[in-house]
Amino acid sequence: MTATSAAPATSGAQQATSVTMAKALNMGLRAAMEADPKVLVMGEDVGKLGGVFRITDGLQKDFGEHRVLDTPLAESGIIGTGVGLALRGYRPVCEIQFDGFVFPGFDQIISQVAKVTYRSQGVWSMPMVIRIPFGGGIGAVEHHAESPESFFCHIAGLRVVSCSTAADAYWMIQEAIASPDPVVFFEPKRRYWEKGALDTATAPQTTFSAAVRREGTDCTVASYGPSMPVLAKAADAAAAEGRSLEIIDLRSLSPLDLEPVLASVRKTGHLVVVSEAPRESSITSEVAARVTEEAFYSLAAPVLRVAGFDTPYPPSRIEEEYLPDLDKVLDAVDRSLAY
Amino acid sequence: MTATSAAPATSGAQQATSVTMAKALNMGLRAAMEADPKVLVMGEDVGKLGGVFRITDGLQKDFGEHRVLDTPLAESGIIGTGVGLALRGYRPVCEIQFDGFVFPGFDQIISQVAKVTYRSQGVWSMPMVIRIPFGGGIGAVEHHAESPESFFCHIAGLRVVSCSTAADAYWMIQEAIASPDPVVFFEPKRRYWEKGALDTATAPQTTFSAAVRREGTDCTVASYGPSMPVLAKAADAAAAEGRSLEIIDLRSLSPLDLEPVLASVRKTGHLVVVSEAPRESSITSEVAARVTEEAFYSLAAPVLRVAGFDTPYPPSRIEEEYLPDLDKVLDAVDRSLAY
Amino acid sequence: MAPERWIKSPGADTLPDAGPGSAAVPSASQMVAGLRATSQGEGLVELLSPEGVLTPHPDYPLDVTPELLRDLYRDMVLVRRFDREANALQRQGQLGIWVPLLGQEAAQIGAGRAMRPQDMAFPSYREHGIAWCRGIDPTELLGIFRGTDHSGWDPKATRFHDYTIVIGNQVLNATGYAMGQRFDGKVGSGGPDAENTDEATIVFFGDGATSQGDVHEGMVYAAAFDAPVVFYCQNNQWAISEPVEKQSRVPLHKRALGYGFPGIRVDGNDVLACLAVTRWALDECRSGNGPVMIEAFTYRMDAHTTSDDPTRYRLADETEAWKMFDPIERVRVYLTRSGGADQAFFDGVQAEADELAARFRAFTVAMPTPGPERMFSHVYTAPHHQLDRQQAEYLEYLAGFEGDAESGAGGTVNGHAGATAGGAR
Amino acid sequence: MAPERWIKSPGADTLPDAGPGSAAVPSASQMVAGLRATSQGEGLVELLSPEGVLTPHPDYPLDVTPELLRDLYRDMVLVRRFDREANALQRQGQLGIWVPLLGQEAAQIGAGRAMRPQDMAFPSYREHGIAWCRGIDPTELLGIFRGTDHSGWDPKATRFHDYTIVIGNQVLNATGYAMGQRFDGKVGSGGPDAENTDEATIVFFGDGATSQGDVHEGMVYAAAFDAPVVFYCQNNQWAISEPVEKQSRVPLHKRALGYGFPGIRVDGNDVLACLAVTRWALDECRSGNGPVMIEAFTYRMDAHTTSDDPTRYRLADETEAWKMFDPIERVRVYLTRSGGADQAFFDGVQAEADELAARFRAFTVAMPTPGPERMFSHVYTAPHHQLDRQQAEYLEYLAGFEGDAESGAGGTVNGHAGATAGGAR
Ligand SMILES: Cc1ncc(C[n+]2csc(CCOP(=O)(O)OP(=O)(O)O)c2C)c(N)n1
Ligand SMILES: Cc1ncc(C[n+]2csc(CCOP(=O)(O)OP(=O)(O)O)c2C)c(N)n1
Ligand SMILES: [Mg+2]
Ligand SMILES: [Mg+2]
Repeated sequence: MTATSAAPATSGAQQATSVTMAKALNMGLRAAMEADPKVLVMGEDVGKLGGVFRITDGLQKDFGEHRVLDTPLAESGIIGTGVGLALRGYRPVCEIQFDGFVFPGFDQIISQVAKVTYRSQGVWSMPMVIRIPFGGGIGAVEHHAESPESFFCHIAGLRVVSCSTAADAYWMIQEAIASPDPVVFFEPKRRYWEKGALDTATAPQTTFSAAVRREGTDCTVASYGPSMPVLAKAADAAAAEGRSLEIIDLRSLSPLDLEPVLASVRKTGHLVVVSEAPRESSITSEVAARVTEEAFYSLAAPVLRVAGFDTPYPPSRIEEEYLPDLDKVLDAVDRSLAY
Repeated sequence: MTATSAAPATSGAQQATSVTMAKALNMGLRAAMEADPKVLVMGEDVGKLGGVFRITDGLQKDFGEHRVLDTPLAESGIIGTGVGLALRGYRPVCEIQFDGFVFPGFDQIISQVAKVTYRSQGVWSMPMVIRIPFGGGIGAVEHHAESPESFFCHIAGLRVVSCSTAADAYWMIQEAIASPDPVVFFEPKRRYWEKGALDTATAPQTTFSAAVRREGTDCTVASYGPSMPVLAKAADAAAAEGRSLEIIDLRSLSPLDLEPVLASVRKTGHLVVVSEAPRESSITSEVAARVTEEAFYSLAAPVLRVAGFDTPYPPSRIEEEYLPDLDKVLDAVDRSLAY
Repeated sequence: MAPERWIKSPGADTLPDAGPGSAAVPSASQMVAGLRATSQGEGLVELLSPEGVLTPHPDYPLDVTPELLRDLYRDMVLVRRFDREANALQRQGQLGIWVPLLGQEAAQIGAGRAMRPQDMAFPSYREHGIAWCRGIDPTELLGIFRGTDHSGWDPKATRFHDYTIVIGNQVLNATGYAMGQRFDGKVGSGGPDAENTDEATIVFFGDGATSQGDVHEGMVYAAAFDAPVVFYCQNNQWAISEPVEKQSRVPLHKRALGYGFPGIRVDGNDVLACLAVTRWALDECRSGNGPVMIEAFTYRMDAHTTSDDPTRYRLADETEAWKMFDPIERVRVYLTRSGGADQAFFDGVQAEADELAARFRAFTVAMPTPGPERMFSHVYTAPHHQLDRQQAEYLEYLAGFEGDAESGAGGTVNGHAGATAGGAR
Repeated sequence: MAPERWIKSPGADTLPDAGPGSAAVPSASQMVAGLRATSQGEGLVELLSPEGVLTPHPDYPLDVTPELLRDLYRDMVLVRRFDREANALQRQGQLGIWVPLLGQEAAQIGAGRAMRPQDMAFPSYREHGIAWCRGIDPTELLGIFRGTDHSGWDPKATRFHDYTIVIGNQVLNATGYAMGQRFDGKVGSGGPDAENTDEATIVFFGDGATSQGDVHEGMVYAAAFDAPVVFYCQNNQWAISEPVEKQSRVPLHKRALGYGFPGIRVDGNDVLACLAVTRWALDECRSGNGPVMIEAFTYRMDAHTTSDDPTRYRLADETEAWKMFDPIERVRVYLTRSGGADQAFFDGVQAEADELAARFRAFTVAMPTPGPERMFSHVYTAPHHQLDRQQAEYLEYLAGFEGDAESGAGGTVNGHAGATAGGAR
């Protein structure tokens, strides 16, 4: 279940051969559509516009209007008709335009997408992907900067993943589309335009697993998606101060791939979990609880969390106050090591 | 924030003066409607039928059709029009017929109910109560036995509570209705017909706080709602084996009232958290994470969880397998004490 | 042109005048509100009147043979028989709950028999008659109601989807499936054997369901994508305790006008009309002119479910009135009058019904309870390490009880697991 | 009677034939799909033609005085002026985003001026013209778009609710508010001064929004509870990149037929028609005959927002064509021809517009950024111990930075908090 990826979160940003995460997702979708004629892309404005983030740019032009569907403006409709298309043998890739707009489709996700297979005792599989650009830091208005991943981690029947590099974006979206189970795919919109190295030749065995991004000995710091570059910076800053951080990209939020985290904690004795999501009853709560259950005697300090506050997402002019940043991560590391 | 209630979860079940939780809720609603003409009850079948559980029995007859509204069959409509009624100065008490049917209203809850006050910088308050009969153990079909409380604990702007006794039901529903903030009120449907002592004369200071139901010294066991009677039985069984359990009813799930739990853990060094909700990214994850953060050195063992499995709610013939029960709780206590 | 106006009949308004007590004793007029609100409005399609008079319909031709009538009669009698048996079984504690179709036999058999083998159906939770027409044995319905599982037939092979309990969900799922039929080139193909190869979908929902956002979105998507789907609304006048007028001011089939596709109201207690209209609608969809909405105007003769108590919200008068429109009786009368069937036939169907009921009952009481592993199976199609581990740990935990006399798997026994420290004791 | 059928014009179907490349070069016909799909259909209500010809309407009487025309003209010019200024400010990095109303001035000023002081409005996010009519200073709109807050005016005092971004949500909220107006006895009271005391609600949404379940449920609830709410749909032909035909086969106002209340299509670029029809609709609601739906047929002349690039999905031809229907120009022409205004008036309005723009700009650049405590304020109305603690801990953490030269509150600086063990360094 474990893959150790050499690719650091932001390396290759200056390489000529590198691509943006947005481009990598577009390439991954294209590859999946070429490989399987049953793969459909559907959502609001995914056609001529190519989506508001251009992730589906050019796909309707090349695959036609019956494989890239501009849907009416209704998210329950996107998910609910996607369920029917999946029952018919298609592999719908549903785009939710922004994190805050998945909720009209929440009922179909929890009542049908997640339960159809269980209800039918396996007669139906549900090969659907729900793509959600998520997280803050883009100076947007309300409902455009949320981190709803914890809701989906609490829903049995779904798989939840998030990519943090261009290479992962390319491979993970393809692995998600190939999955016979529904996958909620969280894309860190703030990182869409950051570049990373991409080698399309050699496919990794799996990308739905935690990846150790940097080895270290003093404290383990784990996160996913938009915060990974923050962790990379923190590791550099800490190194400058003579502290060695082990950086882990969870990638699979549900199910959690905890082995690499546990192995790391047995080594460092300290764990800080980072996420933009509000703290209460969240993915960070789960990581803290599980790691404590399974590595109790290894922990020299409680698992500390750097997370969003338990408030609605604030106005964008003060969103930096809300978001995990270098200082907050280093402060948490300090507090952990001070135990 | 702390109240120590003498009322044990199931005592008084044989008393003549006792009432069922269903009756206590009905009495509490009636008292609130008599006290404030702005209090409305709305939902599916809450009128002549009195709700499928008869919690609103007789209210339409006595308060009229414009205070007890049979709504069209649409939950987003129940919540969304409830928001508008609250803006107009009413205090809507919205009934969701069963736990599994709150999700069509999820978007209105997260996007409007929870955010209207923040968005308007306090111009609007949102005095809405959303009543949800929840939990399993009643031999029902799919979608009628779920425990969705963790979703709501993750939503900033909401308060989440659950009652476990007739007395609490009576007082908590009134405290919820009096709250200027939205309250999601979880009613353990399996316990509706269990009786408990009710003294309507003396109002407690607050019921939105954790209550120590039984003092003990060896291990703390915390839960809420439907599992409280299980904890009471466990404490008896443990006592027979010479083990002293401290039983805590969380009552307020968001915000958590942790002081009584922390005080207890400092005494016992052991904590088991019990809930029917699936385990992943849940209320039990949060309790485990928070208690470990705040009482790390007091814990002789990791916080252990007895929770629902990470599956959809199973067919009712095997729901006993799924539900926390006496054995599972005692087993967790054993495992904790064996650390 | 002047806008159509909506002016409330004076006095009809109970608000805000309605004070305490207004809802004390439901009046008959309140109680038959459901009928009042919808029995107005022109153009109810009917072929066989309650009195058993057959009148062909110009728009919905149907070749009414004695064989056809006998088959439909038999279907309705058998379906009603096992429905009543299930109700009885629930009363005797053999089922956790039952959802009766009593009164809706014609609405369901007519629609079910209009389907072609290649068509797909998405039911709600009351469509036992449609299940019957799709070749599902009635005993396969029992798992849901006895609580041994969440479904019980092969929805793919039978082209009859699992029951959907969350009101309205299936309407969007059906629309998506129908979109897929179209994308597959199975609609309006103009192929040689099109009527046997081209496909359509039909989705079933109730009068109350029409208020749900999902039903609206299903109609929006179906119109936008020209999906070959028939929206079949069984207006049985009640959504548990709420009469249909709580959901709509106007007949429900008029909703279709707002989306730009046909909406037809059919006498839901007339099996011939339901058959003819549904066949027409499915063929419209099949040939590319979908979607179509049908409102089958019928009545829920029994309680909402065995858990419900209709005496709290509707008058016996109302139910009595509807008995005169019984869907089976009018066919029996016509068959007798027209000589389409003799007493031997009716006796034969009765005997067959009794056999079915006996087999149904015997099956029910013998149904096995699944083991704990069912809880973990089919949550995912691919392996899932976290769930596999939860299952392994739980089975190991259960194993700790073995040999413990008092205990059984998952029972709430007092002696507990020996698989742990507790085992020392 | 024979059912209305929906038969696709042959060849219109691009599916499933549409293969790769089919969507390569959008044809003009594809591009004006939105117009095509909706400009058909009879009964567009118009009082002042694009050419500036005034024709009274029998059903929607309006006393058209020079004063009225001058006021409406002024409103539209001023609103357009600050809308353009906001667009420019965004381009210059002073606003994070702007949502232009260009082209919809008449639809909004007409509706806004039809409202009485006691009426309540629920906007979407583009209703700057309605805000203007409710007496909200344009600068109060800026907080949302500069990102200093999520709203900026007093929604209770102005009876203009906060902007709602989640498409469709506000339609249900407005319906609930209108139900409350009725429960309060403020509808059809028959009181002496009813037109000044009885109330109505108006809710604004777009053509795309009509597909959302919430909009449907709002109409269902409004009909069921006779709520005094006007559903005002600004059909500006586009939902970002999707033409209205992706949402509906038929004109949107026809949706009202399915619910049993009036649906009216008005020329949304004719401020007089919008005023007359909206006033009629609000009064219908006020007097107890609500709800009413209005489709204002207009056009989004600019991008969806400043983040959007319309050249990717619609042709300049289309926008050019609509310039001939400009809502302001026709009023100017009529005022000039009819002698209702002289050059001095027009110059005066222009000068006033420039002043407003200057004040608007000056205000924008001077807007303060809130402190970190805003993040925690007003999440709840009552005290909340958990949040109070999070705020206290965070402010203490920030205090740890004080005196740290490089740092600022919450900045991503390299030196970090001294409030903790880290402070040792
Ligand atoms: C979303 C949702 N809300 C509430 C319920 C509870 N419920 C079950 S059946 C029913 C009434 C349905 O009425 P109708 O649509 O007319 O169908 P009928 O039962 O009459 O066939 C309700 C409210 C549900 N199953 N799903
Ligand atoms: C529930 C939801 N889904 C998606 C969006 C993203 N979005 C913002 S505006 C818009 C198009 C709205 O079109 P329309 O209703 O016609 O209003 P207009 O913008 O044209 O005024 C979309 C899809 C949203 N805000 N809310
Ligand atoms: Mg019904
Ligand atoms: Mg629009």
